[in-house]
Amino acid sequence: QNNSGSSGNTDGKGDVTLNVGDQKGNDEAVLRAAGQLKNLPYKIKWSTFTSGPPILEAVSAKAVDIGGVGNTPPVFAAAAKSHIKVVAAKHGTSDGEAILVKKGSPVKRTADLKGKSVAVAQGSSAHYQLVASLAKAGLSIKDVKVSFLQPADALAAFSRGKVDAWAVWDPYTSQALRQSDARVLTTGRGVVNGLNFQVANPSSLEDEKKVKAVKDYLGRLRRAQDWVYKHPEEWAKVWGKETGLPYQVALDSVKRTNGTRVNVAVDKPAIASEQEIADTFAKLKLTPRRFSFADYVDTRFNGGLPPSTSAPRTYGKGS
Amino acid sequence: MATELHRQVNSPAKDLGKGDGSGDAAVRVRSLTRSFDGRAVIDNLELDIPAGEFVALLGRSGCGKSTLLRVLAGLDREIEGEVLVPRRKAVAFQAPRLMPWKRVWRNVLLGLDGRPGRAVAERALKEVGLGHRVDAWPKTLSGGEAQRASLARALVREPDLLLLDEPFGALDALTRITAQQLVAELWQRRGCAVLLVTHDVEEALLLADRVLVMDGGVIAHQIRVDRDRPRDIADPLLAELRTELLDRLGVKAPEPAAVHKVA
Amino acid sequence: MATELHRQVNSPAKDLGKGDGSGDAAVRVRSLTRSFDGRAVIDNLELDIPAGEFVALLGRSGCGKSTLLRVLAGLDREIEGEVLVPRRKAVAFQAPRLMPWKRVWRNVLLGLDGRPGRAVAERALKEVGLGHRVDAWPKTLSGGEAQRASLARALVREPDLLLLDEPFGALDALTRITAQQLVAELWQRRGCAVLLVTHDVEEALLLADRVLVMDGGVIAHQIRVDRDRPRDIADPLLAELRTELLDRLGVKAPEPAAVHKVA
Amino acid sequence: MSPVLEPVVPLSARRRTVPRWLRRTTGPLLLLVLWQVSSATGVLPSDTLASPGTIAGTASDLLKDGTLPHAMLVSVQRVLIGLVLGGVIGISLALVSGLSRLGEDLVDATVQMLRSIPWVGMIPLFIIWMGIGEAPKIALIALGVTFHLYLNVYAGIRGVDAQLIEAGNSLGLGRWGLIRHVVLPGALPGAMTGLRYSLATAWLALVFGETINADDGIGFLLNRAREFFQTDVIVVCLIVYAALGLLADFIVRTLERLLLQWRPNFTGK
Amino acid sequence: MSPVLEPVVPLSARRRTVPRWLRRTTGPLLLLVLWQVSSATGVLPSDTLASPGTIAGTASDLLKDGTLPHAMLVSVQRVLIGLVLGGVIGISLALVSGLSRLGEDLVDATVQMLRSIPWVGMIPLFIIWMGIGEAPKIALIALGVTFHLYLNVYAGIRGVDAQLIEAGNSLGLGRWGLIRHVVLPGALPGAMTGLRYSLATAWLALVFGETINADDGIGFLLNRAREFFQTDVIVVCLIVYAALGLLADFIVRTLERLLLQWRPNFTGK
Ligand SMILES: Nc1ncnc2c1ncn2[C@@H]1O[C@H](COP(=O)(O)OP(=O)(O)OP(=O)(O)O)[C@@H](O)[C@H]1O
Ligand SMILES: Nc1ncnc2c1ncn2[C@@H]1O[C@H](COP(=O)(O)OP(=O)(O)OP(=O)(O)O)[C@@H](O)[C@H]1O
Ligand SMILES: [Mg+2]
Ligand SMILES: [Mg+2]
Repeated sequence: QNNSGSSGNTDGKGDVTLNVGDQKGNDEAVLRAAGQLKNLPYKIKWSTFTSGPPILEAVSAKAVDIGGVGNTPPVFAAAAKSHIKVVAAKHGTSDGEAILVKKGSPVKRTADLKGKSVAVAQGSSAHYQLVASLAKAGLSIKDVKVSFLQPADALAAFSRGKVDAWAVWDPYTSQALRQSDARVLTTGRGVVNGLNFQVANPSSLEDEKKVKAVKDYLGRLRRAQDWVYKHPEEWAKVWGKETGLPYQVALDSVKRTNGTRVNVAVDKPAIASEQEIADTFAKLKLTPRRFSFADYVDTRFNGGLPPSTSAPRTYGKGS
Repeated sequence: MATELHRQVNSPAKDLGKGDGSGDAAVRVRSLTRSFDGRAVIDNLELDIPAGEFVALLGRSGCGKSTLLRVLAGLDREIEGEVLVPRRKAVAFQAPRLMPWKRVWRNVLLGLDGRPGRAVAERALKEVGLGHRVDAWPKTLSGGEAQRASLARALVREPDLLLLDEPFGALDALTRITAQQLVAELWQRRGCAVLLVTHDVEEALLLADRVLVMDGGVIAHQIRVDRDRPRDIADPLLAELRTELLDRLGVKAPEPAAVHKVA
Repeated sequence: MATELHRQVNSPAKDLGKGDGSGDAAVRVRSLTRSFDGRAVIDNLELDIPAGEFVALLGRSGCGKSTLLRVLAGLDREIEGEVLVPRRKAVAFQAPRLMPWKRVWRNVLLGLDGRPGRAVAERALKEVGLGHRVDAWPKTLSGGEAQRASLARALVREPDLLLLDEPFGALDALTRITAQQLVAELWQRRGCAVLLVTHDVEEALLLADRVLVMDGGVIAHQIRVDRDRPRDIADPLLAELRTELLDRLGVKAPEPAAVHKVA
Repeated sequence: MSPVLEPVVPLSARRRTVPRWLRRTTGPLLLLVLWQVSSATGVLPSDTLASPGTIAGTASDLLKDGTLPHAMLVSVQRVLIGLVLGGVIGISLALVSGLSRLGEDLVDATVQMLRSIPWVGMIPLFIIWMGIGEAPKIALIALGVTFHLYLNVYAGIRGVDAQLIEAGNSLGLGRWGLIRHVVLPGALPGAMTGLRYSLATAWLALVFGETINADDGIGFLLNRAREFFQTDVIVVCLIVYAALGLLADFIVRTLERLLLQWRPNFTGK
Repeated sequence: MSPVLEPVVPLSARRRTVPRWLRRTTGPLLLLVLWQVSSATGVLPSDTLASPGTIAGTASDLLKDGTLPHAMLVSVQRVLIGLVLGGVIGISLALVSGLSRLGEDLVDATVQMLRSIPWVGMIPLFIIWMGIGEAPKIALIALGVTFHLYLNVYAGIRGVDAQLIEAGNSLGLGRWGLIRHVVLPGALPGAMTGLRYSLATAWLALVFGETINADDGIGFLLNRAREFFQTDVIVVCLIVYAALGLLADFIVRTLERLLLQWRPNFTGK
């Protein structure tokens, strides 16, 4: 595979090179801010993508060795028999995964969504959350008018009242709440699993030197996550600069979701909750086949991490 | 090529060549100048053509004849000076300029008022000997055929001023005589003014009331041909005029030319 | 337009018109047929031109002269029959066909072997009286100027067969004489075969060794002009031939034509 | 002295007998064969690009369950409407700026500027202005078509031989007559090229148009397949696009044969 | 009987004095004024489209911190490489299929088919084939450019007057001479139109190309701004695109003036 000439940076030195797929303001930024890129005994070559699915495309094509994504893209990638292995997980609050309505909207409960139009990005974690939340309220996805819109388009439609509700995730949630007269109708708490994953290419995991690098890399990510929890303002500043998010929005998002994440093991409960997502989408005929999510997991990096059900951190009431 | 016209052709404008710019003028040009890239091709030219006069224009290649015609046709307006022409004009250009995307008969009718039928075009084309090419695409015409189609297109109009730029140049002897007759007939019937650019001195003398020689950007010389029609090129007056004109054009021609008749 | 050539021009091919397709033929055509849409414009035509012969081709407009020329130039191959021509040919088309995107002098040099310099083009253009338009774009040339540029382009080549399609049609009397002289000179110097399409019977008689009349898709008539050069159109033989040719072309011409000399 | 003669070889002696359409399918067929062969021999691993056989299977599934035909129907409708709309606007603008200096000064620079703006960036604005119904989808298509036709028709108009315009003028054609009988036919070859590309652009615009609140159409299928990593569906969609492209090309060629028969141009040899 | 005479009005009598470039900026300027006015009067709410003033502020920020100049530099480099690559391929293909019947039969149908495939749909395939470096980005640009140039150059070649080809032949030009002296210059007006659109397509392709592993370039800026709803940055990017479009148009116009000066065509009135 030819992935030379990438526009990304390279860190560290050594014979081994770890190709990492990243999104702007994610892993690279946090590692750098937390000072975790010092004394790297191997090289990291960063590649930046716009969202999770293309990172998994690249992982599957072995254009990168490893990359971080949310809880839904691995399900679709696995359904499409991509070459991926989930190697690490983080657990955070699901408060950022919200269904938003306008402040003056007559919709007060999830059940009121019946017959209303809801914007959602197809195949996103919010898509699953919408299905699950509706089910909890005794509705099916057929009871609402679903408008498939990418976040940017959805914001335009939502702020103009072209749709009644919007199912979305952080930092879009924080941004909409600050900027677009939005109100949270319901969050993903108790509905979605709040997991985030590091996903690697299986053949990279056959290379002993790479495995060593991956192990070290995951360790650094864990330490960086701990740093984020302790330095929300500092991180919000860096993150806002990287992504162009206003500082306030970034800080909201850090306190609501980003900073609450704890490093957990990729264990049975995690696999089961992912399997539930997979089955739900299969029932909706969004994926072509049923499959076992466990086949796409590599548990050897779990180390001594707590179970995936461990509670996320919080910043207390003030957030 | 010398010719004697079959039918009697009378000049409808007996008060030939008053040239004073009076009410019945068809063309009035005062101090016309047209320059290309600073070179004045037409340089302070003066010209009057009374209504109904048949004028032939001779001149060296590149002396500005076509340029003058384009100005008179109202197509070239990057000029200085005063030019007055009738509204109804018809032009046959030096190159045929048929619209390649219209069949010959549609080319003939193009721009005519009152939606004339195909029959009109067919008649006009038959007159120039193109009855069999009515439906052809212009690009399949031979050189002479295209020229005749272009002539037919000019003649079906009923102009007050007919501007013809070497309309018979690519025609053989017989076809040329027929075409000359057609122009003479239209002129006689309609009484329009005609300005005919030609390189054939005998043609000019047989057809025109007045022959102009253009040189140095102006009308350098003109002669009146005061002879009733049909004319005979062996006529001593015409022979003399012919010598005079050829002389003006830089060619010596001591003996009178022969006359030939249509077979 | 009748003319007497200034300089002595001798036919280099004394064994004129053997026409037996022997070794020194320049053109050999056997039962050539060319049809457009089922209409045979050339219909079983036979033609031989010995090397070094000057042949003039007359015929009614649309009778197929240009078509024959295009076949001889090797440009039209949708034919039946056998056609043999030399490799080195030069053509001056009926329309000038200058490349509009090349200045005149570059047009003249186009396709010449051995990267000749601008001077070559300038000399050729000066000869046809276009010394002042060497740098012009083709679309700014007058009709006659374009025709002369096209002629110059054909003449700078050193062909074994020179095909000229009405090359003097748009020229005034004096310019025409100069151009005719140029062709005659090249022919004499190079000894090439020439096929000249023209509508001017006198021109044909003054220049050619043999005059062909095309009609009905074949060479319907041919005459040999057995007269040394320079010729005089008042010469009784030529006058007689002229009458004969005009007759063939459908025009009666009882009296001999006048002769005129270059001033 | 005497020149060596060469024969002028009659064309009829070596006329081809293979019919045109058959010869034109050679290229695409070769491509297909190449694909199958490299799939079969493993030169093209199946996770790089599925083999034609696999693709055919997926395609027949999509056909049988009605997904593909329905999607095509919906998309073709959208394309047609957008095409007509964009065609009218594009040609009108081209006429305005092609025919008058003033029009050119006002319209041309503006269009040249606007056409460089990537219309995908405009999607949020379109949603704000036109909602999330059919309007923004069709607007996107119309936009792409407009610019293509504009550019080619404008160039076509400016390429019309000035001598013919003069001739038309001298024949007494009015402004409208000149447009109808001289300028438009003269610009037709350019317009045809524009039409050809417009069709392709229309389909491309559909891919973006159908990210906006669509649950139907080829573009939607393609986008969903991308989202869900269904490479085989992606390839089926791309093939549908290619087939529609060939169809459009066929239509334009037929139009050209009808409308440009007066043009005896260079046709290669 | 005697006709009514009309004057032929000399053009010099009513020659315009406003210089060309000034007249050409009228349209864009009018657009700008319209925008400012509707922003100021509230017809265009600021959350729909920020006012020119706001945009200018954002633009100057982006300029000052070096983001915009750097992004432009990177993008321009990519575009140039893609342009050259696509240009060479597109023109070569057009020559092959424009100049020979056989080439046409093999190439043209294939290209017509491929060009209908929306290249955005190809991104996953490109990543599989070319990885995530510069290659797929440039390939996307080259692809867009290739098809545009192909189509217009091909049409241009086919539009060359057969009479001139004949003349070239009769002048003893060989195949290459014919291409160089007759076919290519004759196809140049078409190529210019193709070039014009290629430039725009190149920029557009960049928007997609720079979704693949980019952290730089105008397309990346635009995509990131879209992702995070930075309407003002989006508009700045669109304006940069528009400006680059105008620049490209200016370059092509200059080229046209130089290369097509032989063409005395209709220029409107
Ligand atoms: N491509 C074509 N398709 C159909 N008919 C054609 C085509 N080219 C020429 N013709 C016809 O063939 C005949 C002969 O044409 P050609 O050009 O050879 O005439 P010509 O003798 O040169 O006439 P002229 O003296 O007018 O130039 C004409 O009737 C013409 O209309
Ligand atoms: N657009 C132009 N730009 C520059 N020069 C031009 C242009 N048009 C014509 N000329 C020049 O003006 C002069 C006169 O041209 P015009 O066509 O009027 O000649 P003409 O008398 O008709 O000649 P001919 O008998 O050869 O047709 C010529 O020298 C020509 O080259
Ligand atoms: Mg002229
Ligand atoms: Mg001819």
